Amino acid sequence: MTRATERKQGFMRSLDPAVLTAFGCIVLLLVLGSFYSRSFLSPEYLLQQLKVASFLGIIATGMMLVVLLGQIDLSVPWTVATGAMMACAAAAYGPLGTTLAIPFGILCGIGIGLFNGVGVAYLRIPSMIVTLATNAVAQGVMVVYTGGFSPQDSATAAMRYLATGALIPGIPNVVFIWALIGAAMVFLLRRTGFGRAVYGIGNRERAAYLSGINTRRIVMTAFAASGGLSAFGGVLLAGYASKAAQSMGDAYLLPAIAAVVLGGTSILGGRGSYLGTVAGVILITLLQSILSVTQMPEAGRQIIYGVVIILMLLLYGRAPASR
Amino acid sequence: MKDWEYRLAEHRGTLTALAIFVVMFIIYTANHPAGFTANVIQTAANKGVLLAFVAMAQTMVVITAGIDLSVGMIFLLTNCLASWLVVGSPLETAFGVLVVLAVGALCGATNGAIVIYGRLQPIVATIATGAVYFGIALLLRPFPGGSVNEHLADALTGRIFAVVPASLVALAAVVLLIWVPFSRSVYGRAAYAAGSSETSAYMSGMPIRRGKLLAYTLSGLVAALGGLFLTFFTYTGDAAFASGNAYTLFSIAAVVLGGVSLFGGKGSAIGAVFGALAFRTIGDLLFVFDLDPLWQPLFQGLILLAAISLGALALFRVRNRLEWFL
Amino acid sequence: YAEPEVVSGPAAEPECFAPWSADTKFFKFPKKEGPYRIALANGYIANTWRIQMVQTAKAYAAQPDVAAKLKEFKVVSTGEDVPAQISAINNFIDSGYDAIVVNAQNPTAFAPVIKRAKEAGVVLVAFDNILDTQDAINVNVDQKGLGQLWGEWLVKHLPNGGKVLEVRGVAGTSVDTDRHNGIHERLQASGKNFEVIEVVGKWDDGVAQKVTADAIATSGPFDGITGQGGDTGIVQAMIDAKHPFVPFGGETENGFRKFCAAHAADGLKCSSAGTGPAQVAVAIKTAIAALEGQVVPQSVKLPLAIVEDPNFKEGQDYFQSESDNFFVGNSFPTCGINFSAQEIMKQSKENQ
Amino acid sequence: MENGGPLFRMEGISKRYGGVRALENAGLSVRAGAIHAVLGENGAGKSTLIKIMAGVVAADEGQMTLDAQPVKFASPAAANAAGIACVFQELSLIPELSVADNIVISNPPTRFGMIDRKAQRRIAEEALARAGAADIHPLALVKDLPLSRKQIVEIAKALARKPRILILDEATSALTAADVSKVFAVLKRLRAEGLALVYISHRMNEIAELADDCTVFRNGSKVASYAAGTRSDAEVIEMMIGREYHSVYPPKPGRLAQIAPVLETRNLSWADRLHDISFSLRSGEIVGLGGLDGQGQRDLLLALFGVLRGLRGTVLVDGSPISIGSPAQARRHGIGMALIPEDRKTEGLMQPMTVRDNLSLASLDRLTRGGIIDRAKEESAINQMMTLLAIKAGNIDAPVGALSGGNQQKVVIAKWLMRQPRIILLNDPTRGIDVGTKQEIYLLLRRLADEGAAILFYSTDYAELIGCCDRVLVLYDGTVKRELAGAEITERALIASALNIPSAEPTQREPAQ
Ligand SMILES: Nc1ncnc2c1ncn2[C@@H]1O[C@H](COP(=O)(O)OP(=O)(O)OP(=O)(O)O)[C@@H](O)[C@H]1O
Ligand SMILES: Nc1ncnc2c1ncn2[C@@H]1O[C@H](COP(=O)(O)OP(=O)(O)OP(=O)(O)O)[C@@H](O)[C@H]1O
Ligand SMILES: [Mg+2]
Ligand SMILES: [Mg+2]
Repeated sequence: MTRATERKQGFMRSLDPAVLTAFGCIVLLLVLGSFYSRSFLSPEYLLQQLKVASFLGIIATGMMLVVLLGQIDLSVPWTVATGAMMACAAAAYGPLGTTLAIPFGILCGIGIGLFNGVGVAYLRIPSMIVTLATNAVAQGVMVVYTGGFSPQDSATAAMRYLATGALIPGIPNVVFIWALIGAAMVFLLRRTGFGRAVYGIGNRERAAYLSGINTRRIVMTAFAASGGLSAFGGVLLAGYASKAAQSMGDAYLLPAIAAVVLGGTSILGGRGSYLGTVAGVILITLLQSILSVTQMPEAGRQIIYGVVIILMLLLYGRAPASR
Repeated sequence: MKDWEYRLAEHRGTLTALAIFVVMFIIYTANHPAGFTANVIQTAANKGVLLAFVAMAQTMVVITAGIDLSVGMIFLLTNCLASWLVVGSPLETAFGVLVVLAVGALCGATNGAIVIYGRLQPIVATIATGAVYFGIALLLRPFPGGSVNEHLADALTGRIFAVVPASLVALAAVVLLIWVPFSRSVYGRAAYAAGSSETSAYMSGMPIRRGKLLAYTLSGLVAALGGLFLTFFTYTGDAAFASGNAYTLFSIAAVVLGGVSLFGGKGSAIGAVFGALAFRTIGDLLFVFDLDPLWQPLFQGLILLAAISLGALALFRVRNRLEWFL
Repeated sequence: YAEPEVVSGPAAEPECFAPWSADTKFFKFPKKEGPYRIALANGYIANTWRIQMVQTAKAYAAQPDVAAKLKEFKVVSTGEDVPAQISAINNFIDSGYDAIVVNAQNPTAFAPVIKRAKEAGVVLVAFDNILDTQDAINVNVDQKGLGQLWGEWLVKHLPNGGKVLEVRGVAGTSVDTDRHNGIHERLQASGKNFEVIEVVGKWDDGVAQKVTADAIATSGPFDGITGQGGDTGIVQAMIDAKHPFVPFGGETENGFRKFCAAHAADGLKCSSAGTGPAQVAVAIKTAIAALEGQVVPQSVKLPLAIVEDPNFKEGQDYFQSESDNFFVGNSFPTCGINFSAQEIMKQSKENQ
Repeated sequence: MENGGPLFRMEGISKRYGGVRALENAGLSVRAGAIHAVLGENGAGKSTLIKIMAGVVAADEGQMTLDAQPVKFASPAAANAAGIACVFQELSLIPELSVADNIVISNPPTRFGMIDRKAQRRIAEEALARAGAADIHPLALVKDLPLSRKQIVEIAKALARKPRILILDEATSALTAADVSKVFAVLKRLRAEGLALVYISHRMNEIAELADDCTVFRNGSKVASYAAGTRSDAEVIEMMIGREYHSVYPPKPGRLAQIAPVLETRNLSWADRLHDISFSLRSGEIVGLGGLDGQGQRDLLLALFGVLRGLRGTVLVDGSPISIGSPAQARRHGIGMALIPEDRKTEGLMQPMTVRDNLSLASLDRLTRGGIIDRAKEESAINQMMTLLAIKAGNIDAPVGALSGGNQQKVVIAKWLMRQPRIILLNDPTRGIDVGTKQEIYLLLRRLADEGAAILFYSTDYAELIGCCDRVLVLYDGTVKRELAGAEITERALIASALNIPSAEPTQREPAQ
């Protein structure tokens, strides 16, 4: 087999039916939306959606990494908030603080992620529960911080630029950032030993351990990465809204999980492609947006949101029949 | 090993949860300004029982190796429904209770059907159904309100013989009438077996689908009991999204504290009940320690973290590292 | 037990304890000897408003003249869960507190507790999210009036009607509904042709910004905007989308007011109104007055802190160098409560 | 039982898994009161056939008759109801449930709709006793039992169903000789009681002892059916592998030079499972671990590989003491250790991942540069292994789970050979593997030894130890009871020392230093 055909095969594999159907659903949603208003097909609207999707996309990237391991990260809400608030806080400490604001925010997220990772990998506490507790602790810390220590909560110019500027005219920076992170993730998963190990651990951690893979370090690293990406998402969100707020991450947890799974990643770990996650993120964002602008009462929106997700999953997200 | 050692091992999770709860509750009442009085117990019981029901509902799904992220929403939906239906004459009230429970069971069965026959992963399937149930709850109660048969409500949230909280008695009755028969039935065992190893259970010819469906259905039913009690406790229906989510997340914490394995196949709803009561006591501890109000959420988070980390202590006894990966 | 006597007005400090309406009852509780034990049963805590509120409560209770009347002031935050808050109040009652101040997670769920408080002779004062009852004291913000104010503002600035974006709060809460009704009442009453596009911003800057951006892209441009909260995010979305500045009726966030001051000349004509977190201090003050046996209305009407274009003054109505996140209107001069929000957040920093 | 037709008959059965043809027009006919042996190489389709018989998988084509009536099984439960019980090759026990729960699982006794625990326990004890394992506690959790005990429980579970047809798919593969003979007594009794038994095994001696009828499969089709004893072993093996067959074991090199050991342990102890184990392993040598199953052999291998905590004593590699804290350290350069684990399903392979990914998983550190996989290097290393071990896989990008058992095992071995390990630990590597593949593995081991590897080899099969090993350490209760070398390694000596009875042979030599 030549390298080229092999690469093509690898690409085709990532374009499995689930991913294709997910992209099909995106088109369908847009077409349905355009019946409501022509502007759903306008480039401004699409670009605007892509921009909004980028925040979820970045957060979902981290989520996907831990989901591939067969774990889950429920600390997203307050990791996002912590990243945002800490980045803004750093900016209060002179020019040095301002320069280091973004890395500092991400670093705080990595710290939370590391904590999760230690709990999951070294203390073997189920991720669902460690991350839940970490989320509570992060919330507690941020409440204390806001009530007593908060020197500043408005975003730095750099954060604003990353979130709202456009280096290449027409393409918002944040979309660009998501694309970069996505490319790095694809590379990481496909071409590096780390990626292979992640899939291996997701499939069977015991076998991975006996293969001499340092499973604990990889799990911990993945959680740290997830924390860092959530926090980075928070930093960008703060840039987007030009300030940080406590509850800013709440709206990202369930959509991030849903996006990853809608993209065909198995929640049990070991299976999934990043392209699918991209599709899932866009799907969720579009769905939320379309539901938000149609003048429907909240109740109806919730019902439609749930039903559409179920239908899409039934369309392509089913486990194979076992006989 | 002797018989009793095996039995002890079987119930270790439940007993640990009981111990955690007892220790916390003793700390709580010992420091409570009012002390260990019937009023204090009743207040704690009424609050604890709600989460206990939801945690019991969560357990039924978790033993099948599933997870129900809609359980809090079923709880809300049935609360809103009860605030319409559980009113009026005794007959009307009884009818209302039946309808509420039936709707809860239906929600659970819907989850089950989607997961089993639709072959979707429980975690996402229930995120989606949760949105639907919340939507319906919001349709029923766009604003908090409604009412409930106050005689029934007061009877079930009051005290029996002026000492025993009626809600605790109701909880015990539900455990005895729903959980125990279920867990000892063929279907209950099939649900456990499916959670432990679905392929093996299938190859052994167990009725796994029916077992799982029953587990999901009863889960919805028990969540509805929680919803009913919420109505009794508050006299109203309220579709509060944040509160539904909070109950879902708390129920997961309670289940883990109760020694139920999130990987399925192991644990008991009785453990989860104690887990729920223990979890609720964490919140109560805020009363008895004079904490700066801003530090309270942090304090709660840290106690939760400490409680779940207890499970990690067993790790240090593990001599064979492969046991990490069960 | 000691039930309040229903008396006729006026209240002890009529300027501060203004009755909600003409038919509001007045209570006179049996006088209790001080100093008192007062508790604050808060629900949710993790947002700026609530944190600012708790800080204000502590600061108020620490003021020498207030502190002299208090033996104990305890705050407990129980989160989003209504039963937990109910239990907290029950516990306070059982522990013998004299008065309990509550920011209720649900206006209708507290009937059994109100009953118990009454039996135990405990004074219950609700503020912000008040209780649906005649048996406890409510310290009220006129939420519908706020909506009416914003509605009127739009009517005034859009004499010919037009397309209005309404960014709503959290669905299902009475605050959201009251404000929404107030707005629509006035828009309709104007007889002009208003087309209203509603989106749900959940009182959150991030959410509000996102839905506003969506609405602008699909249904914009708009001739006027009204937002119940998350207003800084809404303006930010307008700026990002290069939407022209239009008249805006909104809340009292510092960030929003900063924008209003900066872009008034470009058309961002704002009415910024609300009642700040300092209403907790009014609630505490009311509780103390009731315990002291003074006459208080069952339902206290708080004045709105209104600032409208062109009256935004730096250092008083908004603070350019301060955080966007706090709510500016934080003083009730008629009650002798004069905290500036910024003072509250700063002071506590030194306290820690 | 000559009278009457067959009790159960399947004809024209075909089954495909995607592109893989597992069965093609296969058939089988079993009669009451007889044991029917099914033979065939790995991947011949034996398991697939009996899974169809047991209602686990649905055939694409073909008919089945029971008592001359056509039948179709929609589920294992349906097959159970028809009186067919099966001990599957991949066990079907529920790990979190107790032994008793598992035994009655398909049809538990109930009272008032609830499972009657007393009755259940009675049934379980009875079934365990019948299976010759009364020592297993009915309340023990299945997950806590070693594999060999699990297999017995599985047999007891099948017996508790009181079947008319009992199928055993490599049900004795993990059992030791002593357990096997107990099980055989049970099977013979069942035959006498008039049951029809289907018996799949790769152990020729077992089949010789038990079978009345035999059927040989190759490549998904039936090759021949014959009465037991009518064909010679060599003939049978030729039918199975489709070619001529010679002695199984490669010649041994004879006494090795006294070179310094690569691996040595001194007084190695762990918990209450291993006691004062001292031995040495030289390069070029294959050392066997013998003894009854569960005497600490597995623990010893895991201890050496860095999996166990709290080891006492010393482990020396190349003469210097080292401490190995994880498999990652064990495989490191300078130590170069590899462990072929016992259970390929849970410890050796990631079933849903591709053959390629599985093969490179243990060598990721070597196949990457700066963390990035060098694809050319990976490709050539994989190709080398595929040819070296003659792994039969249609497509290396297909999931490894789709390979037959034997080929899966080859993948497990290959993934470690890719690192060219100096010290190879093998934990019962030929369990459930056909003779052809076994022979390939023996040859491979000898070749690796000749090339300088030091091999420590645990096997439950005595013949293998005798045929392959230069020395054998016999373990009993966590200690090395005896060390046999060269001509001392006889079945008799192995069994005697395994049972810890004084050997009949007078020569008690000093262990080699
Ligand atoms: N792990 C599995 N492996 C293979 N097939 C499975 C598995 N789980 C469920 N099935 C499916 O389950 C069906 C029968 O399962 P089971 O006996 O549990 O059903 P049941 O509870 O009797 O359900 P029903 O109420 O629909 O009759 C089979 O047709 C098969 O397709
Ligand atoms: N679930 C499956 N998916 C794909 N292919 C399969 C599956 N199960 C079996 N096969 C294929 O069917 C063929 C027959 O496998 P089967 O397990 O029946 O062989 P066997 O004779 O039992 O071998 P062994 O002696 O190794 O157990 C093999 O080529 C195998 O790869
Ligand atoms: Mg087989
Ligand atoms: Mg096989």
